[in-house]
Amino acid sequence: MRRVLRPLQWVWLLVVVLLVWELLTRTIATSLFVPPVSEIVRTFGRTWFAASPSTLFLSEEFRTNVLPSIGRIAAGYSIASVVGIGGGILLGVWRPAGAFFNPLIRLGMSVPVTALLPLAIVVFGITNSMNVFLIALGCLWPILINAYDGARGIDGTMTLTARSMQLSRRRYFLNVLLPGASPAIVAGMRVSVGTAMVLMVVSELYAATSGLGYYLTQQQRLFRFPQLWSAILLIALLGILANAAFAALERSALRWHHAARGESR
Amino acid sequence: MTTETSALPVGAPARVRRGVPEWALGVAGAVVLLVVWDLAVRSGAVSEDSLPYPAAMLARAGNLLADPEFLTQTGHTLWAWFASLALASAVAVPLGLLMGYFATLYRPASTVVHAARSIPSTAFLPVAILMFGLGFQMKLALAIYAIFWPILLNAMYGVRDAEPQMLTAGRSMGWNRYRLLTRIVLPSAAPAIATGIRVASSIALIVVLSTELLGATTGIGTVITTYQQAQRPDFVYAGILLTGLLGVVVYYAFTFAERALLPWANAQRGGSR
Amino acid sequence: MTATIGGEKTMTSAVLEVAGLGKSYRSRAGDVPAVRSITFDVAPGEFVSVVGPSGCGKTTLMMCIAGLLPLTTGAVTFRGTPLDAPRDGVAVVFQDYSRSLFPWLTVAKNVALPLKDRKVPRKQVRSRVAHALEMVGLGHAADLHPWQLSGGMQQRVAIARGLVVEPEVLIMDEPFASVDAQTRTSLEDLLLRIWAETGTTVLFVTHDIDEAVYLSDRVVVLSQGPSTVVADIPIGLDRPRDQVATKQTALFGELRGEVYSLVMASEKRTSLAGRSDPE
Amino acid sequence: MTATIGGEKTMTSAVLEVAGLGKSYRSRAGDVPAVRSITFDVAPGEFVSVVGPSGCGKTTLMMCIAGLLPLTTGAVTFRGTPLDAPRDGVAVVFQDYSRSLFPWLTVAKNVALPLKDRKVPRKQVRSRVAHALEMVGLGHAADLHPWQLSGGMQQRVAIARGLVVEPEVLIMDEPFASVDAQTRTSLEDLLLRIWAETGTTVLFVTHDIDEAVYLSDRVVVLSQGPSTVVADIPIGLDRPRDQVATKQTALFGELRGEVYSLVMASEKRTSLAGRSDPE
Amino acid sequence: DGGTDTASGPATIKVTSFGCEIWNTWAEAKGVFAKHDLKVELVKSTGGSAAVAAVLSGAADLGYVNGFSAINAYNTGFPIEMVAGANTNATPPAKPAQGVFVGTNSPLKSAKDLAGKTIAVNELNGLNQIVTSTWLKQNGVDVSGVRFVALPFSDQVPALLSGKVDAAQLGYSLLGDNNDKVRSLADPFATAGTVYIATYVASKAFVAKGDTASRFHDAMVETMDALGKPENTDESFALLSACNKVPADVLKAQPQNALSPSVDLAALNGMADQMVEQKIMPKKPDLDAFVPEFARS
Ligand SMILES: Nc1ncnc2c1ncn2[C@@H]1O[C@H](COP(=O)(O)OP(=O)(O)OP(=O)(O)O)[C@@H](O)[C@H]1O
Ligand SMILES: Nc1ncnc2c1ncn2[C@@H]1O[C@H](COP(=O)(O)OP(=O)(O)OP(=O)(O)O)[C@@H](O)[C@H]1O
Ligand SMILES: [Mg+2]
Ligand SMILES: [Mg+2]
Repeated sequence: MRRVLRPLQWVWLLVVVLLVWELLTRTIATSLFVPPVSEIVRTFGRTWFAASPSTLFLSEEFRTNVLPSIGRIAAGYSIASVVGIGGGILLGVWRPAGAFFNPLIRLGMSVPVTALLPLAIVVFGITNSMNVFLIALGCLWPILINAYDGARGIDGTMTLTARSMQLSRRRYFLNVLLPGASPAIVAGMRVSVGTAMVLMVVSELYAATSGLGYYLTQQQRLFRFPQLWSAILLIALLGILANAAFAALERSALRWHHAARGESR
Repeated sequence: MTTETSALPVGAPARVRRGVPEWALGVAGAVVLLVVWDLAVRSGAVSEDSLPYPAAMLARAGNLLADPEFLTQTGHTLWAWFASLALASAVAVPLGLLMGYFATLYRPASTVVHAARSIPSTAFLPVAILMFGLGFQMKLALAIYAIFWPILLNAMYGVRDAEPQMLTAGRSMGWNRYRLLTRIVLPSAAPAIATGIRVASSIALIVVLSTELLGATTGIGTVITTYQQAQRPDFVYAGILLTGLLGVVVYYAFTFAERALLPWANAQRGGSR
Repeated sequence: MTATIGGEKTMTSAVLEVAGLGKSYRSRAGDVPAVRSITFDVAPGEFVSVVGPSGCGKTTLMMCIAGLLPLTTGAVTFRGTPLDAPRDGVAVVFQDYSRSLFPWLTVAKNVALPLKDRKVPRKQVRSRVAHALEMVGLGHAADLHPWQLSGGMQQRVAIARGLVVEPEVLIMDEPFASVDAQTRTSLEDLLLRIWAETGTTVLFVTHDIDEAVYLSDRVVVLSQGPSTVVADIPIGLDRPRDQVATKQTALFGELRGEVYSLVMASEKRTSLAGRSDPE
Repeated sequence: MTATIGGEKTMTSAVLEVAGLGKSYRSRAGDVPAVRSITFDVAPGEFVSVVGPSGCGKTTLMMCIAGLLPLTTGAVTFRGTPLDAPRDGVAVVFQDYSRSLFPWLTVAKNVALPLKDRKVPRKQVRSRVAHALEMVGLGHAADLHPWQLSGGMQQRVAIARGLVVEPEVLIMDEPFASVDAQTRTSLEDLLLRIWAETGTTVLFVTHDIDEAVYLSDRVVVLSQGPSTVVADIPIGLDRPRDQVATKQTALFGELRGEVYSLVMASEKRTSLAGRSDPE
Repeated sequence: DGGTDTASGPATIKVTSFGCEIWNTWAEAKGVFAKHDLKVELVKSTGGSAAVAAVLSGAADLGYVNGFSAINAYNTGFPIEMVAGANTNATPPAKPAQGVFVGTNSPLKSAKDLAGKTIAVNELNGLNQIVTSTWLKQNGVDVSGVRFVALPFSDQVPALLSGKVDAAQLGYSLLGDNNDKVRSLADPFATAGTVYIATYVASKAFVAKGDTASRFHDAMVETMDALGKPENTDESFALLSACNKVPADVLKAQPQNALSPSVDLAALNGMADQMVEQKIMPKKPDLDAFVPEFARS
């Protein structure tokens, strides 16, 4: 009985919120713009999940719009991670470079990526690369800054220990800097998951021929609000999924970090 | 320990930093960027139609700063930014404190929060326009939606991170739950809350500007789109530069305020004391 | 001085009576006993130390005595009335000064905290805080923040916070474990001086056998957890004590050796190689 | 045994010669001298402790000797050649085990790390790591992570990591300051045993005068910083030593008192009230 | 809010705008709005759906929306009506105002060459895409193979010139100073029949409440009449130039869309037919109820 009830602790409020929404939109607050949850869910099933096992139950719509978006997120996010982690650690360790790039980074992270959409279109054209670039750029900053802070924040004693052992640069990077900065890096990467979702949608508003953002705009232009909401629902679910996956990854990869912190308490 | 050497790569001799101060390197970085940019346009690698010469952009930035219309629109942007931050904080902080303090609330609420915060606020643009029109309120709504969650989460986590030993110390002085909350939980959550608000301040500015670019009636973003439609990339990039600088100013203002108001936050993070 | 080994209380003049105190922690896997049954008394003005192997339940015992944890069995009596919640006459100083001082308050405000809800007039609060800080030699540091002080100074602030309520019993759980050896000797002498000046009863937990012997009137030795009292040793060293002279006496060496072997014997595994101390 | 008080080196058989070592830190406000001029030798196989007031420059001195900090004046000679960068024959164990062990590596991998870039064959790495862990009594803990161990066990891992390179000189900077008193006594005896087994030269910094006297062949006392050598005291206690018996001897008490008064005298302000230890 | 006839003073109405519409600047400057007892407050909107949303939410009283979006919104069931027309396409023999543009040196010569190519339009499933699709179909091109890409007008020519898209469908007036770098394959609007490029819609409730909507329609009729008179040309472009900062002679040289303040139901039905044909709507709605009596031509 307890085992059955435990997941309920986590979800009951969500269920209440959705029920209130359903009731309101069915009774006093009917609106063509905000359909009842049940209708959104129905549209959601119809739009994204066809009943054909040959396509793994994914609809045409899902394959043409969602898969490309996921691909772009994956690519942009990966690029941002590699550049952000490498660059951040380098800047954190090599102080003059850190000072050199500091204002540019501060400026870069303060410019809304949306404003760079036209430039991205000119440089990359109407291609996947354009979306990937914008996603990567937006995700880069939190990861970079965190990797930088992480590398700077590595305990002085650890650095000294490594020096007294005469570790090679490569080993120092792989065995000390990278793992030492990883809690900060993971924190940055986690923030970036959200950013990536936002930029995926925003970058597909224009100059895209597929994708969830593209789909959103199209439905918006055609005033198909149940479809619009079903796309929002899909984005929310993807977001929850990404978060959960990340949390799981974090739990296993940073076990030492949490355990070490927990014990020092 | 000797901070002097801590940032040097292994094996490197413990060099003494001298000569070039950090800010000078920063200025050099900015200059190098402008030069590379200039060369890129000059060589034709990027068309002047899409990317202006940096000199032209800087000149236009000067023009914009002298343009009362631009300043008025900046005022609109800042007002939307400030209002969204104030409103979101006013609701999210107390709510986050409650959710963190009462274990029974924490779990169900965090599911809702994680679901809601994964939806990009721009996805709500059409709905937001319906509900709030094209003006100030719409910007406000989207910005609040975007920053509400980070503030809430930070408040929640801040509360949960309160040092148990401190709570025991409080109990040993005979404090009840309310006193523990106000005297220990709140101040120990304050640095986390401040961090949340600082992060939110950057996000809010970016969201406000983005809604202005995507469809609003006032603000710096609309100035940029106007020049975009007039095909004046020099003005467009001047506008982008100035918004970026605005973001930098906001960021440092917050960092400074945090240091002044919560001096222990840094001290706590900095050392094992 | 009363040595009661596992027996009934024998005195009514005790300020603190611990009778058959037992404590189990609840956990998923069932109840975990931490303290089995502990009985001892503390006379007014006495300095009693508690030593025992790591994890034997010393902290648990102190928390129970301070009224911070509910007992499972037995009773704690303070001046004749049962003690089951934090009480005015009892103050606690914790080991980890960095986590028991509030970094957002100045030193003076940290020390003033326990007086806050007791309707003490402002003026009096100020003078009592100043007096407590004087006692620990930190009169000049009133307006600094804890994180601006060294570890030893922080622990002195924690002591001042304990003293400011003028407690009848001061409970200290390994107060000097996190400071360096030199600072510790100074703090020990400081504590002895204050104890002599104020006449407070002190109940003192420590890992350090030298420290326990040097400071106390009596040393209570606990067994490996779930703990019971193994021995209750009166320390007949002359007062005032001195870091060099007292420790050079033969009696000190004997008492030290006695406590040492009792503690070692009460540890289940004394061989270092096999030790996996859980602390 | 050579007692050189502020004088020239008198032996050439020394494994480590510190001659006129001085070190200033650069800061915004100009140069801050931490160590003025320190001269002493360490003979092969000797156990030398360095004690001195808080902040007198002991850590700075050790870092200079280990080649981790450049000297301002003077020279450090190791087996006749100048030592100015970390060297193979010298290993360092730091005070703060929690920050010098890498929590993301297992115990075995932490210990194996210093062998990694030295082209030691895999098999040999494994056997040397196992041996080092055996020596500190942690053979069973190879696959655990540091945070799964108690403080004392963690410090033993750090010692094993120092030993695995089979150093001629083991430099230890307050290695036992962060562990509790009981664990410390065990670690002291462990260290003495290993020292006797391996014949390594040990240079040992501590705050704890009892510890310095108990462990060492010689105790070097430093003055308040910028430091010089105040005294270099041979410790004539018999070996093997014993926590109870040795400390009960009159000689121990005398030596302890001597070092104690030297350290106290070298502190500018010994009164606790005025102390504001910067550590 | 707004739009009510109050006893004192003119009715204030909020009208959405894309920027500088020539009739708005004229009506404002010449007091036409005032003459019809209206005070017009322009609020910016970026697209059809935004304007419809604004009208329904009361953020604006009149929405500036292209005809296709308006029909689409009406068909979806939104309670709106079309109270005035604005632009229609300039049909021959008038000089074409719109084009499907390619680079001057592009190998593309005709509609047929666009099969399988990428064409930039300002919004997906919007006016320009529908008209271009119709034009391509008429020329025997399989539209399903053509990629339409949404780009803001301002980015279309740069994208075209840098080869990111093969063609772009936009108005001559939006080319900026790139007239000589591009050429038009054809005016897709020329064969599309009359198309309402821009219209004004209002909520049913707003139309039903008093005669403000009707007065706005009348003001549009009067303004556009005046704009049609050759003697007003110079002055109207001067006014427009002051608004959008583009030199008046440049503006004057650009071909212009036709002005049609009243709505031709037949043309509207033709547009709806195209939408059904392109599967944007499943079936044609009854447009009679969409256009109030006063707004029809
Ligand atoms: N909250 C708790 N829940 C369950 N078990 C606990 C809890 N706190 C302590 N214990 C267990 O109770 C026993 C006694 O713990 P306690 O901290 O009182 O020992 P201690 O003597 O103070 O140890 P140390 O010498 O390390 O300070 C230990 O076995 C410990 O693991
Ligand atoms: N990186 C540095 N920059 C400037 N001054 C420093 C630096 N490191 C240490 N000092 C100063 O040098 C002096 C000696 O410091 P050091 O840490 O060597 O002393 P110590 O004897 O090890 O102290 P402790 O007993 O607290 O460990 C101190 O006054 C300290 O403030
Ligand atoms: Mg304890
Ligand atoms: Mg030191």
